Amino acid sequence: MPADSPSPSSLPSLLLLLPLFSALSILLFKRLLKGASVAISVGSSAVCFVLALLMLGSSDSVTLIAPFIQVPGLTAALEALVDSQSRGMIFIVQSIGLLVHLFSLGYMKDDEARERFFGALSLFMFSMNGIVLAANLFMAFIFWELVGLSSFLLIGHWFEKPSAAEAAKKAFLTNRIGDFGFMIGILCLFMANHGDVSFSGLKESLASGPLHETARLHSGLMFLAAMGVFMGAVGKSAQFPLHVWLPDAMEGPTPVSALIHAATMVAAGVYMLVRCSFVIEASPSAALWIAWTGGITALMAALIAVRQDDIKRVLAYSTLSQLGYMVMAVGLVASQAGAQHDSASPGHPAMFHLYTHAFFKAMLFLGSGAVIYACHHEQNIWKMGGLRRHMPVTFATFALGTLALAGLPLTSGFFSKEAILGVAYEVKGPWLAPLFWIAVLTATLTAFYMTRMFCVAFLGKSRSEHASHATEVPAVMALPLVVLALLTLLSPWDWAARLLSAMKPDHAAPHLTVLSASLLALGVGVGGGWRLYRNAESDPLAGRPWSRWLENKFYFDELYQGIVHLVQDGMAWLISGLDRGLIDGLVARLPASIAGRFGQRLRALTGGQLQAYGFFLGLGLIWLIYELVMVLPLNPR
Amino acid sequence: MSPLFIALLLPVVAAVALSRGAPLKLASTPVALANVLLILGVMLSRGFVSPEVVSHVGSIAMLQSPALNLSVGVDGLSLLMALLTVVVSVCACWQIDNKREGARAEHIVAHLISAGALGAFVCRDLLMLYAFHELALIPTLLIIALQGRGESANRLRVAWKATVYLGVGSLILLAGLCWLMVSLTPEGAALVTDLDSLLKLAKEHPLPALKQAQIGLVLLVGFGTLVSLFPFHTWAAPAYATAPVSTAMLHSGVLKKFGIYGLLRVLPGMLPLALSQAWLQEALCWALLGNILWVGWVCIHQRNLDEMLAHSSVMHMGYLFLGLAAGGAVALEGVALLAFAHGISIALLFALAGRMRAQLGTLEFRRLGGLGSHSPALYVLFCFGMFASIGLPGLANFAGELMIFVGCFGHPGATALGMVQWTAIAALWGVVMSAVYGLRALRALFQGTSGSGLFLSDPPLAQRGGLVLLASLLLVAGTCPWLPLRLIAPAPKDKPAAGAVAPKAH
Amino acid sequence: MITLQHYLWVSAALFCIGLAGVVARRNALVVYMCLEMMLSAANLTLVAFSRFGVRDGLPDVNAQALVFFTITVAAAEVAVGLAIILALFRAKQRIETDSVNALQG
Amino acid sequence: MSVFYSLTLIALAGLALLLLEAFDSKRALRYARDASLGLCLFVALRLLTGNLNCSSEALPSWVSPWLSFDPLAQTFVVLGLVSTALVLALLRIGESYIRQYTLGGSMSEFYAIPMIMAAAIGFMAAARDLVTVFVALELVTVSFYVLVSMARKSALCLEAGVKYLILGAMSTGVLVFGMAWIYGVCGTLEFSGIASALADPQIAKAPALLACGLMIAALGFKVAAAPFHVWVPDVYQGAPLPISAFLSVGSKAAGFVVLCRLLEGFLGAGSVVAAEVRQLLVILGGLTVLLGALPALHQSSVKRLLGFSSVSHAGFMILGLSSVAPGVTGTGLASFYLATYLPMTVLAFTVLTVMRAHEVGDDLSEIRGLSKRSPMLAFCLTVSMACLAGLPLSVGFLGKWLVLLGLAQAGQLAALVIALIAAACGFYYYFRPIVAAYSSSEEPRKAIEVSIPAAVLLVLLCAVVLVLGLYPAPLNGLLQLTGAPAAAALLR
Repeated sequence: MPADSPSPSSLPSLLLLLPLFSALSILLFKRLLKGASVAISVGSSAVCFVLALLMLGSSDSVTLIAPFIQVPGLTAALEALVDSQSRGMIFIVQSIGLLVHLFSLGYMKDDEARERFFGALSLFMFSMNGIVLAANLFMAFIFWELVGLSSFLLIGHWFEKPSAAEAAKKAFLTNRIGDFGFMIGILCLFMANHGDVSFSGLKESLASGPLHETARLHSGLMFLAAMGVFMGAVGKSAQFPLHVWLPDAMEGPTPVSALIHAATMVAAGVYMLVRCSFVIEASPSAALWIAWTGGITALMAALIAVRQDDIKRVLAYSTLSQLGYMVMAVGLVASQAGAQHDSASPGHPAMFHLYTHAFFKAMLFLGSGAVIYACHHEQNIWKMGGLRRHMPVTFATFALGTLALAGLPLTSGFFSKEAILGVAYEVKGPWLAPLFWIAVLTATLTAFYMTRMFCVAFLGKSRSEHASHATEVPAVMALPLVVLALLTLLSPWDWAARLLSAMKPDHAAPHLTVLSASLLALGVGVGGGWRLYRNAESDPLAGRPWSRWLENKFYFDELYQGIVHLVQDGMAWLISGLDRGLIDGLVARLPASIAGRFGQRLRALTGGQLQAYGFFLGLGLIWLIYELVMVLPLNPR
Repeated sequence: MSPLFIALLLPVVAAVALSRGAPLKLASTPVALANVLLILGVMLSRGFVSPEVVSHVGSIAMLQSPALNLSVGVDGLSLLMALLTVVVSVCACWQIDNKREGARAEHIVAHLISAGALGAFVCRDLLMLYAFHELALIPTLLIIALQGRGESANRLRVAWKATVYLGVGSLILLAGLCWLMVSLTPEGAALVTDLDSLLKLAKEHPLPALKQAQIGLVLLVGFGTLVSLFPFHTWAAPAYATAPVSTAMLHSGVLKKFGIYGLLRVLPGMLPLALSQAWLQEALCWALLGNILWVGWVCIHQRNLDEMLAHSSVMHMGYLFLGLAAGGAVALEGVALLAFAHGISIALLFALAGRMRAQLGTLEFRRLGGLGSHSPALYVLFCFGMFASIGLPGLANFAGELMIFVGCFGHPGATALGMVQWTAIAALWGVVMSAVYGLRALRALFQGTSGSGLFLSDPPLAQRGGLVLLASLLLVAGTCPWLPLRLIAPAPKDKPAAGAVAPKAH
Repeated sequence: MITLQHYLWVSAALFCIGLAGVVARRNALVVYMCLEMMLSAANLTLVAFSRFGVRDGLPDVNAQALVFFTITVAAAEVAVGLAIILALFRAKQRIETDSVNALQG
Repeated sequence: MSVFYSLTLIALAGLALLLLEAFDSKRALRYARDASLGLCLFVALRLLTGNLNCSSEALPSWVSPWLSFDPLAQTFVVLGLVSTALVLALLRIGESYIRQYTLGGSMSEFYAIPMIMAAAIGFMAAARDLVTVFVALELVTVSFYVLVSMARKSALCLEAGVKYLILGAMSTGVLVFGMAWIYGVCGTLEFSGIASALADPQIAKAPALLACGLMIAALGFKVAAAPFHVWVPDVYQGAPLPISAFLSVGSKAAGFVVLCRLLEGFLGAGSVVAAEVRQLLVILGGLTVLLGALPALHQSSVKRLLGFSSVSHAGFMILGLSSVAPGVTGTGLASFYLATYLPMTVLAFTVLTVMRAHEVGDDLSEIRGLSKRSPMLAFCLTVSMACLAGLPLSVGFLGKWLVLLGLAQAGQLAALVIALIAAACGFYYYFRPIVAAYSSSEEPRKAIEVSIPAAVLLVLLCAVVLVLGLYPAPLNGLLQLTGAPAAAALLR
């Protein structure tokens, strides 16, 4: 860190280089660095946080960081785009990142592979910053994949544990499927826009350029492009049907879950969708698909969360559900392009929710991490209980998070959810109208399952040995909780959001129906949860047939398992057999055996019988003469 | 006298010396290293000139009429491939376990392959280019037959299959090259075999499009067989899986790239219209999809690391052909870059697989696991190789693949998806497939609980050199692809390039 | 009038008979005689052509010279041939051509 | 000194060798044999360096109507002399084993006869008319009958002798018959006369074609062209190794030089039969490469394999003869091919001879483990087989390539494909001995000591093969060779 304050244009470079340096040095030389690696990682994160604060005050700019590929016909440079949206997102990423680094100091204290963990964490920070700062889609894709890699490394941190290794693999592969679509989208845009995939270029071109023509005349291509970009988001933000990896990703250390799988990486999909919202606006059918995908994800995940017993899984499904909310908002806003949201204005309901959700969900996850830490890695809520007394700080912050997520008025969750509901309420068109009710239902369920979890884990009596001996976590872990709680309280208010201007939409007048619907949802959800679980010893909902469906996550895992088994492995078996039998047989063995057969037959010519030789010679002579005298003169060449 | 002749001669001399009993430690790896320095020297003395410029020219007349010269010279593409050759050669020599019986033969073969490949890459004569490749092929096949792994009957079968495939393929190739040269040579003149003269002739008197396509088909089959283009691929995987480590590294990493190199030399320059014939382009597209999807599926079925790597190497050739099918400067530069990157990554993976097999005795997935905790260094190196091979950004292969895909979509003004674009989309699915098997291997070998009684230790530092060299090349070429691209691509024009948009004031 | 045609037909017939004999007979000596017959057919052809191919009013003696050479060479061939057949007879007590079929394939 | 006298001297030396046998002085004999080998090489070298007078003035006046030593003749004189010298060397290396099979251990004929044959090949190459050709050719053929069946104690030798004798005599019959028809059609037996007669559009085409056909058939037998190749594998396998080697190069050289001379006429400018004959050559060549290559796939005896291989190579040479590529003559291409074929095939036979002298047979099963017993032999075998297979940058490649190129230029696609198939088969059958040589055999066998003369020969041949492969420029002149009967006519 140079002594003098860095010039604004070098901020993005530093934001990328510092974590990269930290990651590489730790991952490659961790033996040499030993304990220093933790310090490097936390230090770089702290510096980056300061940089992020500095950046909040900087002006919009595009900075060339590295000429990744620059040949005639293709420029895929690493360029950092600093605008209101990226500034805000960087702030979220860096602030939560720093807190998670701090929390991890306590949480991972006894881990043998601490260095590797911090190295991967730095790698993640690097990649995430890259996505946020990306000025063009190529750069976005590059870091998109790197985020997948760091997520792979962090989920699989305890790779000796088969479940963790499998979860890491699943996460990476599912993300890859999303990236497959993302790349198609990028390529379509590249083609349609004559080789320019920078956000500014695309936007201009859509207003008056080649893309404008494409959108008008070739809606199929535009749809493909929009859906491609969306598919990337589906993978990264774990939307239906690629949602299966996120709950499994909870196998990773809990701070990771807080950072990656709640606040930042999964939000990258939404961030990217908002960045590209003009593309989606250009294809109304894509917007419809996106909105419905989000809605279905929100509802489905909320339903599943009702019947989960693992504290982290409940939060994971809750995250899914909230991400669905955001995606739905993107789709809805895009489908009403021009009517409500001017893509030039930075505020977007989805980004607002992303922003508020990031803080309270990170807090919830860290809180659950604290609980797990205190209960000696017990994650089942039915084996907790009564933690209120043992862990007052955690309890308080967790309660705040629960309320914010449930949407208690004046908490951050209330405002952002309100904004999305408002959009959903105002949309026109028969295909989109039901989404409002889905959103309300989801809100009800959210309030319900959060109350359930809170009641079961923190209230009542301790239901296990570990839970009864739990003690408050050390200060280094408690501090992030408190800071996040403060942020949760402060974040929705205009004076805070003004700094992060992209994070809050201007639109503010709450509609009466929307307000009453959301209050009703809160009341029904919290009330129902409180009644059912206030003093429950076991889950009163267990055993119902519908509840088994929820408990087993609608059997998605089993379905996918079957598909993988049948389609992938079965086909692999079949094709590999065909490859060896048919292709090899036709291309190699058949001609070879024909030649061999001929050779064998021809050996009869030299069978050793002198007379046969004489006969053959005579015949040959006659043939030759006949050929030369009778045949060839007739077929001159 | 061109320094390239020295570069060609060095490995041959080393091979001869080794066969006469020269000490392995002195005569093998150091010579290969010297060649790396030599090629680097050539690269430096060449300076930053345009990629088309042929420098370090030298020539020895072999026949006057028809004129046949052993002429050498490097342009950017040649230099990149030569660099690949010498780097992989040095690492291959480094990897050979000198204590093993037959190590000497392996060293000799490694040097011979290196010489042949180098010759093929720096030759400026179309016929000699072919000849050098063939020369490298024979020791490869012999060493597979004689020192491959497994039952002798099995390795003989594998070697024979490869021999027959490659023999037939190279003869088809020879026929195609002859046809090409004869067609381009003006009526009544002595045959032209010189690459540069042929390029000039092709530019001045282009052949009819149909004839270009016909010659292109023969060449695609010929070169394709050498590069294991579907459906002529079944020789490759067993051969790599059976070959000794150094041979597998050199053949899959370097020698196989000859076919691609040859096509890069011939197709765009001499037969520019060949792939504009729809039938040929469609045939190529189907074939390369066969490589990517069909072989990809075969690859998923493998339950053994070296067979999986072998199939994956076949699979990845599909992307190179995709670039050729797309045509256009970006895609072709991508092909060259990916060929380079793939050579490095597959060599690294084969080297690791060989090392693991030597210690563990098996590479079967179901018998292994949890090696990551025993040998973190190998784990990291393996991650490098595997993630590079599945196209992770930041490692070398990604940039090439990206350029190829972009090349497929890079037709300005196109508003509907054509054959090439749909092929590219289907080929993109291959990226997912390669992640499936790549991660499966990683998971099965290095993660999870360790297998019983099998132990893997990190190699001592001195023996990591070659592996680290390859891995760091992957990283450097991956993070800074503009460095290798500077060799093969012209500098971007001065006009504000697409994508790089000046910052806007708000 | 006997023309060139007649000679040629006769010699062609002779040649074919010789050829057929070589192919059909198994006794090496008879085969050898048939070979001689082929040579004779050739000689007859040569002489006939020489006789009818008049040059400057005289028959062309070149061809007839060749005939003499042919006869001489045939004699030499017979000498060597008989020696070999004799050796065969000594080794196998047979001179049928089907007695030699160890080399095959 | 004139080349004519040199050749005569060689023939006389051969006769003297025969006479020397009577004195029964082992040592003198050995010196005499080495001296005759040296003489062959000496003459060949002088001819190559241009120190022998080849002009027609240097010939005695009674000879000049019959002989003329034009460049084509000189080439084949050298080829004949070199192959004779090599065979003499081979005989010396393999003497110990051949001696077992001759009556009374007599070896003198083996040395004497090739000397006479060398002179005969030389005269045949220089012949200006068919009479001379006939005499010289029969001298070569009859000598071969003797050489093949000389090792009479071996049943296989005898069998080979009988087969060769009867089939060879048959071809002689066809040859003379063909000559008769040539004479009938053209009215002359001189090459130049034949060429000018065939260029006369008035000539009756059918008899001309018949004559050409008969000649090609008879010479096809000598050069082992299909379908007249059936004798080759049997005779190669049965004859002593040095003699097989001589057959594969000497007999081929003899056949090809005559074929070249005749084809200069048949295919010459304005020849009425040119198109048909050229097409026939392509058909014959295609048939020959295929019938040589396919049965070779299954051979386990390397000797027999080399027999089939020589058939296949003959096919390539015949295809070469039909070539019309610019800058290369058909004759030149065939001569080039033959000149490159000579060292590599003799190298293979040398390896086999050395092995045979150490009681190691030529079956693949016996070759197994050769690399352990004698790395040098294994290496030489590898080199020779790789060259025979036509591996690029080996001496065998260029000839094949030029032939393929010629076919491509002539648009003979079917023949091209067939030649490619044959070449592809070559990759299989030539590599089997190599693989066998380097694979390990179960039973331990004792090492083979290569004697110094044998080692010298092997090294020399390897060097020639390898150097010529990389640097074939010295042979470049061969490619433009023509028999040029017109030029010969001018000399008269």
